[in-house]
Amino acid sequence: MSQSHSGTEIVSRSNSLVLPSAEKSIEMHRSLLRVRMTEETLATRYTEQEMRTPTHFGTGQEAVAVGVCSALDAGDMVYTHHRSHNHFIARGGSVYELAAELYGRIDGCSLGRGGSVHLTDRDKGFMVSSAILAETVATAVGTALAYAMDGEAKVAVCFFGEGTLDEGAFYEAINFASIRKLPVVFACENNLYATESPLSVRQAPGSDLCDRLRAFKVTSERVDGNDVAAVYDAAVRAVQQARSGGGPVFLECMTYRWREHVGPMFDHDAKRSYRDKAEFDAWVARDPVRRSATRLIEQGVATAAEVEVWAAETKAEIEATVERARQAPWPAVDTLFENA
Amino acid sequence: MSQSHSGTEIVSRSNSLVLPSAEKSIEMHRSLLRVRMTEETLATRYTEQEMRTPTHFGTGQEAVAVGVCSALDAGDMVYTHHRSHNHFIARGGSVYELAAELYGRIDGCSLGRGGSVHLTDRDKGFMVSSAILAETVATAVGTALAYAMDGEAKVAVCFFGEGTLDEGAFYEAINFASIRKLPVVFACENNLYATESPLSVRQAPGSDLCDRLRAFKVTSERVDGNDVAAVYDAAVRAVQQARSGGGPVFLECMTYRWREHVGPMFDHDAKRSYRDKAEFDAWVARDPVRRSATRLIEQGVATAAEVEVWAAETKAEIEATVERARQAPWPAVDTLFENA
Amino acid sequence: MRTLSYAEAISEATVQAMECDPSIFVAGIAVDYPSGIFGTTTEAYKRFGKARVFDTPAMENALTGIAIGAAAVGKRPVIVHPRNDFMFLAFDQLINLAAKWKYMYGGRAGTVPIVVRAVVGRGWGQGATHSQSLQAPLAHFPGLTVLMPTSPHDAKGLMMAALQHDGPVVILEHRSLFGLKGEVPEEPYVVPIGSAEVVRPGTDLTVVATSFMTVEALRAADELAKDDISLEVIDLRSIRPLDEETILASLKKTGRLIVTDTSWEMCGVVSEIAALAAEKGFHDLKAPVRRIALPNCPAPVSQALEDVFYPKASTIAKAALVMLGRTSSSLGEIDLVDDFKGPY
Amino acid sequence: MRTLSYAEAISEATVQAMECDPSIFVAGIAVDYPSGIFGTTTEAYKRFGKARVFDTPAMENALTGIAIGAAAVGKRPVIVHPRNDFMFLAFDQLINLAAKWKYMYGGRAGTVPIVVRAVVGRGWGQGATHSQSLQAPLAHFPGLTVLMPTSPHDAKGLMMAALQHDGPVVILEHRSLFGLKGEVPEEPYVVPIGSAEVVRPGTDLTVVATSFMTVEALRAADELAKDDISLEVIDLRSIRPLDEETILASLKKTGRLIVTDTSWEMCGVVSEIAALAAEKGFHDLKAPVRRIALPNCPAPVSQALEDVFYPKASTIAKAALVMLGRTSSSLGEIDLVDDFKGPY
Ligand SMILES: Cc1ncc(C[n+]2csc(CCOP(=O)(O)OP(=O)(O)O)c2C)c(N)n1
Ligand SMILES: Cc1ncc(C[n+]2csc(CCOP(=O)(O)OP(=O)(O)O)c2C)c(N)n1
Ligand SMILES: [Mg+2]
Ligand SMILES: [Mg+2]
Repeated sequence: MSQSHSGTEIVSRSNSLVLPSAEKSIEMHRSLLRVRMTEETLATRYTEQEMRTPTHFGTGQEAVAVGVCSALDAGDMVYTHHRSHNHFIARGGSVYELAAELYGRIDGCSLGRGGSVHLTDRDKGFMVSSAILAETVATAVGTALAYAMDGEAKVAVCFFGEGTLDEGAFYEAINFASIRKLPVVFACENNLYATESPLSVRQAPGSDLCDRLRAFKVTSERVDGNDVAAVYDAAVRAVQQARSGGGPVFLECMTYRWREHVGPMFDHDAKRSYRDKAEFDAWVARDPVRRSATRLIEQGVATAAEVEVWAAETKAEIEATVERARQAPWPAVDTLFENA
Repeated sequence: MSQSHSGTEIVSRSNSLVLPSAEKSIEMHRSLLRVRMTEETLATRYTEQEMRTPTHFGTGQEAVAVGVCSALDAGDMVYTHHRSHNHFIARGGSVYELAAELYGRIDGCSLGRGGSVHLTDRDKGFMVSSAILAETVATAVGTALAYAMDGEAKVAVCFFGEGTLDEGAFYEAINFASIRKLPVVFACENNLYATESPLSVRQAPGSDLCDRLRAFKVTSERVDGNDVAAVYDAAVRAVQQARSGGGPVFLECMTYRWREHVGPMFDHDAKRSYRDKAEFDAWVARDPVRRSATRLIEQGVATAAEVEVWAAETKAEIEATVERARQAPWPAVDTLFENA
Repeated sequence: MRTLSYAEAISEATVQAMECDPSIFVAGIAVDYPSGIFGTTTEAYKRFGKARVFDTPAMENALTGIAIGAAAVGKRPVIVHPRNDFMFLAFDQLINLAAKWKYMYGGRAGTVPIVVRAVVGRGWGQGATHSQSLQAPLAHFPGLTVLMPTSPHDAKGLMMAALQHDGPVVILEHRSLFGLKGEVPEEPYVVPIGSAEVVRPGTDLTVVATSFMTVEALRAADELAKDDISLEVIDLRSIRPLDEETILASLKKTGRLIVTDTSWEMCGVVSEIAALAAEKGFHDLKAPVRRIALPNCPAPVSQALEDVFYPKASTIAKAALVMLGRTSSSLGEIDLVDDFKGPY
Repeated sequence: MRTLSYAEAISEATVQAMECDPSIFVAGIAVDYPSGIFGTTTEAYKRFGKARVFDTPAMENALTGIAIGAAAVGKRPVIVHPRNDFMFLAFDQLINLAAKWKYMYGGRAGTVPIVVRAVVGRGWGQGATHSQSLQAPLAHFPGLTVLMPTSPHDAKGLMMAALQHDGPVVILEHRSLFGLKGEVPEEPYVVPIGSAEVVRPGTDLTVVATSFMTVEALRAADELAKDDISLEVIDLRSIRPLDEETILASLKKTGRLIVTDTSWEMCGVVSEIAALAAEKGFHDLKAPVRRIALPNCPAPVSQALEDVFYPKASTIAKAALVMLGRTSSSLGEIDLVDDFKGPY
């Protein structure tokens, strides 16, 4: 592959990183656990064929969602794309409502109408996810425009994959945000693939996505997307710039998806050959959850035992929650036209 | 205006320019005259209300069309946008067929079906113009793809205004051309306005369109679009790179439209206030046709008298041609469904 | 009552609504130009300035998404396409997102009350890509309200209604109507969405028409009245939702139906109304329904071809005569003369 | 005769056409994956390699323009949208350029023979933006040929026809059909564009169906046959051009018409056929036409709602019984069980 950022060599400020406070670090780690365990539980249950909705799991990419969401205020608004669970949970969305949505139950966050790719939790500051590439970039810009018009110190955030930069609609939206210096943060999760297409199919050799944004006069930064502290650090600065009228910021968070593009399996199990095992292993070795745990322990912020208890607690709670969602009632058929 | 390239200060290689041969210079000048006189004649007759088709005149921008088309081979293929007459004529399209098209006559290049914004002359290597911004950028890339697949040493060219860079579709097309190193030249006529909107509405302060293209790994160059020799020089290099497999090239030709956006009038006569007279005058002082004439004379390639004779001859011939087109027959009404 | 042009009526509705509702803003190419979309946005720009009426880059897709995102947090954006043909570029945002927003998020993400104004062209060599009329595809998908006001009165009343509606609304404004004058009340008022209007009562035959074709239909009705033929003309006004009742009631009375629209026939509005008649008005129908729409080719530019391309009053009148088995003495001089002066 | 699946039939048509015609290439997201769009492009990729079967970035708009530009100089591009819902992003190139190319350049710019394949979804919680069916808007505008093959036989024959056609063709392939088996001749052949097929002759009532709804209609016909009710089922196959003759001939025979389609009703294919009946088949109609299409809301995800959202064999059968004033003993157990196993 001729891309500049193939494997794991990432331009990152990790070395010079000012680490978050102990409290924040713990909070973020517990959020990482919640995101990871939710996704793992859902992936496991997904194979039971009871969640009937195409689902894009985010395992391996948790640090982006958690790092960025941890830098937001309650009044800010998050948009995202098809691979949306991480952002939903990191933003405080309910595991129960997410699971119920996947099961198609009335308790789903979208009342069973939306499925995995159409989540919402406005009250938590998570507007929507959507299944069409690049669609929510413009909507996030529109929300930021509204904030700017009203002089509100709020920020809109849009998460998306690097595949969104293949779509023209993206450039229209970021150009307008840049012209108007809108309070919006573009959080790109560059996981090197769009479905099974590597960067080399979609970008000229030597491409640098940050350069594209800079050409539109958008502040841009590449970050180690598997280091929650690094993402948080960059996000705090980005949100601060956006909120204070400094204009939009693009964060290119380098990360990797562990599972297949859509569905709960691992490539190897699904006999998919577009990524090689060595690449996969290198990225799993950079597991954002484990890295966060290791750092907590190394820094003396938490003990190994504590970290394990949190993980076990989270897992148990989520498994119970998902099971409860599975038992939630179906939408009544006579509500088919509700909200039509 | 906060743009980097407002008025007439243009990054150009004019100083170090290697001038074309005497023969080429004369050929280009005569082409400039043909383009200019055609447009002037059409604009004058347009007010008679017999050409019933919305028309975007290209007066003032002739050097881009002539400079680029002069660098092409017969087998190359040109596409363009709504402001298309210059390119049609510079590419060797028939004045008679153009005028007949505007008059809605059967002898029109598109049989009176297309109007000013839908011209064609395939045999001359002018595929089509189209009225929707950015539409023909992708088609030019598609033609270049076909050439590349067949190993043909042909080049596709697309002319468009800087407004096309406001549309997302543009970035999809240039990205693909770049990935595949396709033989296509993107000839942007940056005339500082889209309809009546200045660059400041459409680009962040300090924007540089060449930078955008470079971020997609497309070779880019800004040229003095009112200097036919400078455009020709850049176009020769661009076409050479594209033809030899070096990938696409973007030429940003800085120029200015003299008349209103659509229609034959001058802003002042039409009581339009979006551009000021001083800006207009400064650009008219850089008249590409006069500059070409002056250079021919200064270099001793032609005498002032010769240049005047060419102009008079061209004018007379074109006026007669346009009048002949006016007298051409209408399409028969029973051919309404032809080519449907 | 006071008379306004269609353009002035839209302008007045916009200004009055913006006065009451600070969440409304207007965005799109050229909305803050002195020419202000046929003068429809000029006054709003004068009153509210660039903060609420602003020009944008040509970015049909993003503009629509931006409107949706602003609407999602409480704004009421009005976006304008100087040609509705450009709106194809925004179909993803319009149909995949705006139209489905309320439903597919279970109502939990609220609604996105955007108003999309878009201009329909006709004639003067505007050609194949500047003269289409997109109501049919827009109305096909549940979730969008699609309006086509014909009179200045309805232009104001439906614009006001759109600006109070809780979901996305597309208003298609026919370019040939902007100069049309008519009585328009000064105070703010609403024409209910989803209501057609019998603009001319009659007994022999029902003509259901949209937008500029209503003008043509009325002209046909005037003409045929001279021969004691009585056409009932219904101005559809709202394509989606459709006012089935008004159409079916008229059919019950006349038993004969001509449908005419500014777009093509196949999967078009004319077919929708004809299908309604075949399904729910069947027992009232005395004769086959007749659809009058654009011929099956793109719009040509040449005036010679435009003349035969566009259906007009005489087309409707002749069809009515055939359907009624009647003849007329005077027919043939009733068509509108296009006196538009270029340049565009 | 030999049996192939719908997916295999498309694959075979592609390979055979590519063998004869070196100008054909296939481009789009995932066409060169091992999974190759339900296996329809896998074999072509194996045979012809990346030079003629290649993956592209997600760029629906440009991809279409690129296909047009390649076609303009002699190529026959096949582009593929894994979901037809993504095609909204390409509507400008498809409708404003490809559809009008031949006409608006007076035939002097030649034709642009592109083939656009796009997949229609249904069920399994694919939801509002991955289960639409865009035939109606595409067919509304003159210039596009719109095909919806139902059987493996027609999938091959119409693909071959599309690859010889001189203008742009959109083929909508229903995801639920890819596994359907049927007899498919080995040698290359063409199913004529613009021809519907009577897939089951009958005398009591005509069902005109598209795509997967033909499968449902046939199932309904099987069931009603047990009660000696004879449905004639017409598989439309070609939406534009429309085979009016076959429909009107059937109507003449049965006098009763149900129309069913994979999309919505308003300005949809069901309305087009109903309008045809009201205009040209009126004197043969013995009863009101009945349209069976999607209910007026976006597609929900929950299985409980999907069950009532999608019209099916029983919906058609029940409508037929009502229209004929008949009852049936066995109805209710005839609907297809969706046995698809995730993940998607
Ligand atoms: C407009 C559009 N085109 C194509 C698709 C199909 N599609 C779904 S996900 C995907 C890849 C997205 O890749 P990326 O944006 O990098 O996100 P990732 O899946 O890697 O997280 C594609 C092409 C789509 N959803 N929308
Ligand atoms: C998709 C689309 N949006 C809007 C328009 C309306 N429009 C026609 S020309 C024009 C401005 C074009 O400016 P530019 O590309 O700079 O070319 P110029 O007219 O300056 O030569 C616009 C916005 C259009 N034709 N197509
Ligand atoms: Mg990706
Ligand atoms: Mg310009």
